[in-house]
Amino acid sequence: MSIASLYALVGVGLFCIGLHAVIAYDHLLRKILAINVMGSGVFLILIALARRGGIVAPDPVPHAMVITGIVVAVSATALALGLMLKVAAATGRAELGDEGGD
Amino acid sequence: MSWEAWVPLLVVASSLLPGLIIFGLAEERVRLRTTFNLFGAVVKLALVALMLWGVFHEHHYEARFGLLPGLELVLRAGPLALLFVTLSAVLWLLTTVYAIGYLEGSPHRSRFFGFFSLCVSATVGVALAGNLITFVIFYELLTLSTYPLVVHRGTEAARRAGKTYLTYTVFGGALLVLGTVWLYTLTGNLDFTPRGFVHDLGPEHAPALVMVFALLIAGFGVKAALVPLHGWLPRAMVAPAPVSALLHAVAVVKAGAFGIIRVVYDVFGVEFAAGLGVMRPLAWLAAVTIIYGSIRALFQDDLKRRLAFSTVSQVSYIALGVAIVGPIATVGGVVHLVHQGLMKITLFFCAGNLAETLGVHKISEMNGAGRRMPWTMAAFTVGAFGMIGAPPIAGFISKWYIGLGALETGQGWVILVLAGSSLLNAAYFLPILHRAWFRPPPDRWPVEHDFGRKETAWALLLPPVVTAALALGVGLLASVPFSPLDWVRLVVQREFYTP
Amino acid sequence: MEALLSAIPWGPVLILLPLAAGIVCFVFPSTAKTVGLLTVTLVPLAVAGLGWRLLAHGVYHHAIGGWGAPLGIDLQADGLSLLMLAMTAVVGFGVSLYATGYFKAEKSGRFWPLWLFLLAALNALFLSGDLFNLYVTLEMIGLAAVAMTALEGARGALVGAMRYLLATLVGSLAYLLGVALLYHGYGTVDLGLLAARVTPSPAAWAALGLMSAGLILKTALFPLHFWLPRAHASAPAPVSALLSALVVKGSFYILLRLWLEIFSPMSGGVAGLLGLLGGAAVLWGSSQALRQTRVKLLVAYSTVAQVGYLFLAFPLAAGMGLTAWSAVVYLAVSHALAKAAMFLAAGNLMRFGGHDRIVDLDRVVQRLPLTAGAFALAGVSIMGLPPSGGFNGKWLLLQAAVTQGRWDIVGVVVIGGLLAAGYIFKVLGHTFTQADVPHEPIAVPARMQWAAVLLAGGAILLGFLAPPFLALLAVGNPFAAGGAGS
Amino acid sequence: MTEMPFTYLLLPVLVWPLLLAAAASFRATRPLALKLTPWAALPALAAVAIPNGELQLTGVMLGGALALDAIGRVFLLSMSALWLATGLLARPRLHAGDSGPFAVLLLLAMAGGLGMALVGDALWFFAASTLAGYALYGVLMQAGDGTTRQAGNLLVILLVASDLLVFEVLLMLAHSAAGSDFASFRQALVSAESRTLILGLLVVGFGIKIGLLGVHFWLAPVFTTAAAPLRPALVAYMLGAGLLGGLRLLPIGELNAPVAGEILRWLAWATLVYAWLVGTLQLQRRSTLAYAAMALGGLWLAVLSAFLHQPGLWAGSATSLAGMLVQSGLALAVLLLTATAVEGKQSPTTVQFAFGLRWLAALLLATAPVGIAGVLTVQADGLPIHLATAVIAFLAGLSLLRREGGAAAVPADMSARTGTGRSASLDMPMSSVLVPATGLAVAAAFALVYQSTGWSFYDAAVSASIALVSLLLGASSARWLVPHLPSLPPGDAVVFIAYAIAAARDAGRRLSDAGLARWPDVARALTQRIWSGVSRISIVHWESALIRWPAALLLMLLLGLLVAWLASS
Repeated sequence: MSIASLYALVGVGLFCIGLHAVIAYDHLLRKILAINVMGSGVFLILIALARRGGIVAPDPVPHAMVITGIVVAVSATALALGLMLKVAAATGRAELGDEGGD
Repeated sequence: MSWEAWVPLLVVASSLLPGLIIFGLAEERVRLRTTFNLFGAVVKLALVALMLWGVFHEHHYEARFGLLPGLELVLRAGPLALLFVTLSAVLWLLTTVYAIGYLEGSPHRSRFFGFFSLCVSATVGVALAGNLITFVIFYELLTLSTYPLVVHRGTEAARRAGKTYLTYTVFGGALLVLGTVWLYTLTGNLDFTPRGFVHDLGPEHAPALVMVFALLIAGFGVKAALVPLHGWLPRAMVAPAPVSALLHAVAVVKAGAFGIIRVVYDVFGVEFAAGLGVMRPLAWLAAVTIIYGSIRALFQDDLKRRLAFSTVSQVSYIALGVAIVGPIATVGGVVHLVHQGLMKITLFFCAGNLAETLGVHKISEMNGAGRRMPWTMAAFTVGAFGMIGAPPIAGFISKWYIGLGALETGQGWVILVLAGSSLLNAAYFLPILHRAWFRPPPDRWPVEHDFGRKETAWALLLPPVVTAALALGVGLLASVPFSPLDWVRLVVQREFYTP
Repeated sequence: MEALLSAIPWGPVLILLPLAAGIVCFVFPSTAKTVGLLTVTLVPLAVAGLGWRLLAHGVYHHAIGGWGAPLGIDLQADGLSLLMLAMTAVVGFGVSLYATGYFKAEKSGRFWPLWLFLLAALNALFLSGDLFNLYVTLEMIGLAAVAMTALEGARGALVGAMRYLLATLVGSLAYLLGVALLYHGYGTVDLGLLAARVTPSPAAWAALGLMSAGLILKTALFPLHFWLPRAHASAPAPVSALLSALVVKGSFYILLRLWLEIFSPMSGGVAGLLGLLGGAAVLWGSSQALRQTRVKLLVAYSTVAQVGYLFLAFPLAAGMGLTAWSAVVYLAVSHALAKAAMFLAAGNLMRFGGHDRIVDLDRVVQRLPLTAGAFALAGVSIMGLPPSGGFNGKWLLLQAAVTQGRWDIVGVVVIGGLLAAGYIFKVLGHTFTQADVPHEPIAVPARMQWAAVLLAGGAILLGFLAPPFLALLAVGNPFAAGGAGS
Repeated sequence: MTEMPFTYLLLPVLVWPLLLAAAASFRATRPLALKLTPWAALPALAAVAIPNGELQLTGVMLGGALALDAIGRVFLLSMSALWLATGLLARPRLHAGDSGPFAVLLLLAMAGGLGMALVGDALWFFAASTLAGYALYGVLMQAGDGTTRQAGNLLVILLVASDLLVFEVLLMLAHSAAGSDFASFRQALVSAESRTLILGLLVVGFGIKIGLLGVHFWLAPVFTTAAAPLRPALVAYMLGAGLLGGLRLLPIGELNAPVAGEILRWLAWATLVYAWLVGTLQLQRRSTLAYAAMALGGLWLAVLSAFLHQPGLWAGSATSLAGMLVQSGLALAVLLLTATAVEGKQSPTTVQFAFGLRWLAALLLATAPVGIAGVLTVQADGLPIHLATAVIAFLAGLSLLRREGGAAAVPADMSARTGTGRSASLDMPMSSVLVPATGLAVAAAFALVYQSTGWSFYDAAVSASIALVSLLLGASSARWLVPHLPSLPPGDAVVFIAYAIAAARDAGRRLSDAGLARWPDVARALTQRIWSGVSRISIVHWESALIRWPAALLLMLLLGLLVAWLASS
């Protein structure tokens, strides 16, 4: 199998690991990290699949996408962290109780 | 749009606009509010008179707007429509006068009269609806605009009553909409047409049509209080007397009955419906309702509840007259729309007067009421005898025609139903009269208001006396031109049966 | 004049105007209220302009910077997008009007920029024609929405927001993965081109799965509605209004587009599945709403139910697409108006009584007639009683269902309507009652009441506007693909 | 009959009492109306002089006509006389306190009663008799007390039943009748296929009002409790609503129905025997007279059966039949009026005069059947007619001399109700009764002359002698036999009827409460229980499970896979 599809598979793997972590762990920080892992997985796939094989220069569009995606991911993470701190401050623990606390 | 297209709109607007304005009025602007109310009512009457003249001379008043692909909002003034419009216009005026007197000094009157006017607009819309979808729209509007009136008092009992009322009516409305959609998918047309528009459908559609008929009748049956869909009616009695009067005599119950008439004659066409074999069950249902309602009424001590069950029974005369399938019976059924309205509204006005003036709500408290309030009880007596079917009061005319029609179509059992119902009516009305007139009055009434030499306020006394006189008059002068009976004859030979 | 109208690039205006205004508000919080109001008044005009252009010249295309697909960013609008934009503009205007009364100074300084970003993102979403831009707008919407949810800073609001954020991130990542697969498979993210190229293949199937899962999560279709009720119920009233009315519609819009343009040919059993979930959502959401004791939670669950209606159309589309899809759009728009009005009314109730316990809603009709009226009118549309947009939508839906003999769907629609009547009047009934112990109410500004009335009135008015509405919807014939019998 | 200007003179007969009624119901005009009420029947009396004619009432109700013909004239004469007497006697009651309702009801009853003699078509007859019946009931109650109330209830129940039967009959006839006038109704009856049924309903319907056996219970109680002024009115009502109704609607002389005739004959027999037995065992004069009236009904049936057997007889005997009805009616009224003389308080001359008048009236009542007997017994089976003569005469005689043993039976609680100004009207000084009573007696005497036309002298003589003998028998047995017999309450079997009604009512209530009222509640309760169960168990539980974070995301994963799989398959 080609390097590219190996990368792609790794990406998928990362995505699944991340998803599992999001589901499995309670602590918000872990969840946020997990989501970032998922994101990296997706980006990896994009980049890997941009390869056109041989000597041809890889397709630029996915790279553009990934860059945009990273920007989005960064801002999202920032928001998430901020929110997490607020939650921790308000509830005393950085988790979402499933009763949501109302 | 020619001026004749505007008339139906104006008729609806003549109560809609005052209603909307009244919502905005402050509570204490009594005179202004009264002016708006009465002005609207009078204008409506004038317009109705105009349309009566016009329709008699075969003018066409019709307004159309696009509503949905292939569907239009149609307001059309035909003879049948006018019958109902006239009834509601006249009774609206009287009920408004009555309500003004009845609610004097009680809170939230702006709200009350606002919804009151909306309710009448919806009723007029129902009457003028030129196709089923328009009918459905105004029918639902009626449900919505009467709900606030039912819960007007704001007590817990009122809230429960309103809940029951909605449970029934919304359910009925859902069935109605479903039936309408189904019909539309079958025919692609919903316009009320004399002698129906479904008969050119192939026989393979017969089962579907039967289902549609059942759905529509069930939908209307809720408001028409056909057993077993009648449960809301007695419970809605917590509402103020004018509301009960309007609910029972004009608006809600009659809208249901009117719907049944429309479905049978202008959607299916009575001959076709009879061919489907759906009329006989309807007749049976109506008969059961008539007897059941009367029996239940027999054992109510609360005056308004007894009247309510009597309504359950009386309104089904309309369905019965329709379901017998025959011009004569139809005349009886359709004219009962008006006759029952006049008689029943009289009875409710009187019940309201007793409650307002003497604080009497129970029949067992009515001893000697006739001595204290002779005019009120006289009106009540006329209404009661009309219900029993004593000539020459209006009720007799309806029963006479229904009976004749039944014999004409060889359904003798209907006669027995009529007799049984008359017997029961007598059994639950005469004791009331006996108490009121011939028993000695109590030393003091529950809650008595003093009106000086008058037995009660004019605004409360006038409407029942007028309606009683009308109930007597339309019976006594049944055969003069433009009497309800005469008009219904016109309707039947113009719209219902192939000449 | 005409030249001018056709010269103005309405698409970019619709996106850039709120974006710029948002930035201004962010930089000068003191001016937030004025700038905001100005923007939300201009946006409807821009939408009107775009509408004029559509009617005049048909479907709208705009290649930003003159690049064009696949490299550049294309804006395009047909009847569907236009109606969505109009919906956004109207609801946005109403809510903004309300917000001016609702938020105190420092809160409003935070609200306006977020809201204007959200507006820009929504407009962008409805205008953009390629999957990746859709992803970006989706994320923008999500982030703005989450931030707005957290505005109150109360415990419940924060947790709700957090839960919402995680959900929406997961959702959009799933979507993005799908986009990646599609791009790999067919070398483009432009909807138009994809429509031409996509063929049934494992990549497409996987993409469909991922994307729908992600979007369903964001649309809060049963059983993935777990994040919605709390987020919507704990957010400030105007925010809840925006979330329920617009944000949810955004992701649904994408799903609809994907379906119409790309996936409908290879739908197979998916349509049935979506329909099934929709039906379940209607029943589930309604019965949940019925047992709520607080107004805002009740309204939030009613959103869960109403979203379900939108999905009922998918199994019907195969037979008579146009009717079914028109029903969906009708339902979507009228729900947006009605639900916004409801949340605003609920906000008034909270402001008035300091709580939203249904059983204690006494004398509201006397004290807040307009609010009660708004709630009632909105309720009419939600219940699908005539005359209202909701009724028209349900009528079309029923028509499609009955014609195809789908009595299960008919049953769901009817029962859903009855349950809706149940929970709406559960609230209204109590607003008429008199309390034994009258509590001390707080005055509610008139414009907050009128805003609710305005939106609810819109939902009712929609019941009379079917002919122009459907005419607009037909521009560019958006349902040709998923439509009639294909 | 053609319409002529003078037929408009028929209108005042009805319009005048109604006008007075209207006037009496307004406070302003009441005094004047009360003054005029006693004479309200005068236009009717005058109208007797109008020649035969018909006045079409187009447009009123379902059309109809006022008409005056031979039979109508006879009845109009007698009824107006009776109503005049009523009006004159009612004067003290009219001048007592709060007499407004009393006057209104009296005038309504009068309008209805006189109307029955004037109307030319079946529906209007029905309307008039209904009005008369219920209004009369009202008057009775107005002028009455506790016992009157029970009697009145009995009357009104039977009234409702009777009106229902008549209504049914009219419906069935109108269904096949050409027009709504009496002639075409009779024709319809002749040609109706369910003739026997209709005939039966008709006889029972009108029989109720003349005390046919089995539906006669109201007679005695009402006769014994009715206030003096109303007794003539009562008789007038029986004449109009019962006998005239029968005459108008039964196709006498056109219909040959031996079977029906036979049935009626046996019914007549039974009625007569019953009336004789029970009437003898009554305690009071007036209740005895009630059974005399019942016997008159029996006579009427006998005559009817004769006509059904041989329609041909009708032509010759119409006048004497009418005369018989008038005479017996008037005489009965006189006897009723003079039955309760408060002896002792009166001057001896008054008492003697009253005594003589009563003998005269009894004689007239006893000999009332003579004329018709003289016509019929020749050809027809005379036995029932002779029996009727005997019974009537016997009871008349009985009522003459028997002591008013009913002093106790005169309601005890009457004194309790003094002060309402009612008891003033109950027992009146004989002197004030004598004048109208004499008038009626004279009229009855004239009727005797009137009916003695075309009889066979021999049979008339036989009948007359039977009458006289049984009259004396009755009178003497009043002194010697009756006091040793047990006595029955007025209105014999009514006790059981009342019991039956109560039982039925009770059963009905139980049914209504238990069965009819409950089932909707039961259904509602059931649905509510189910609903609450469902919501508690599944909805709450599952919702809390669904919104748990891991569950939600797993579901999402599952959903994605499902969609992909469905798309691929």
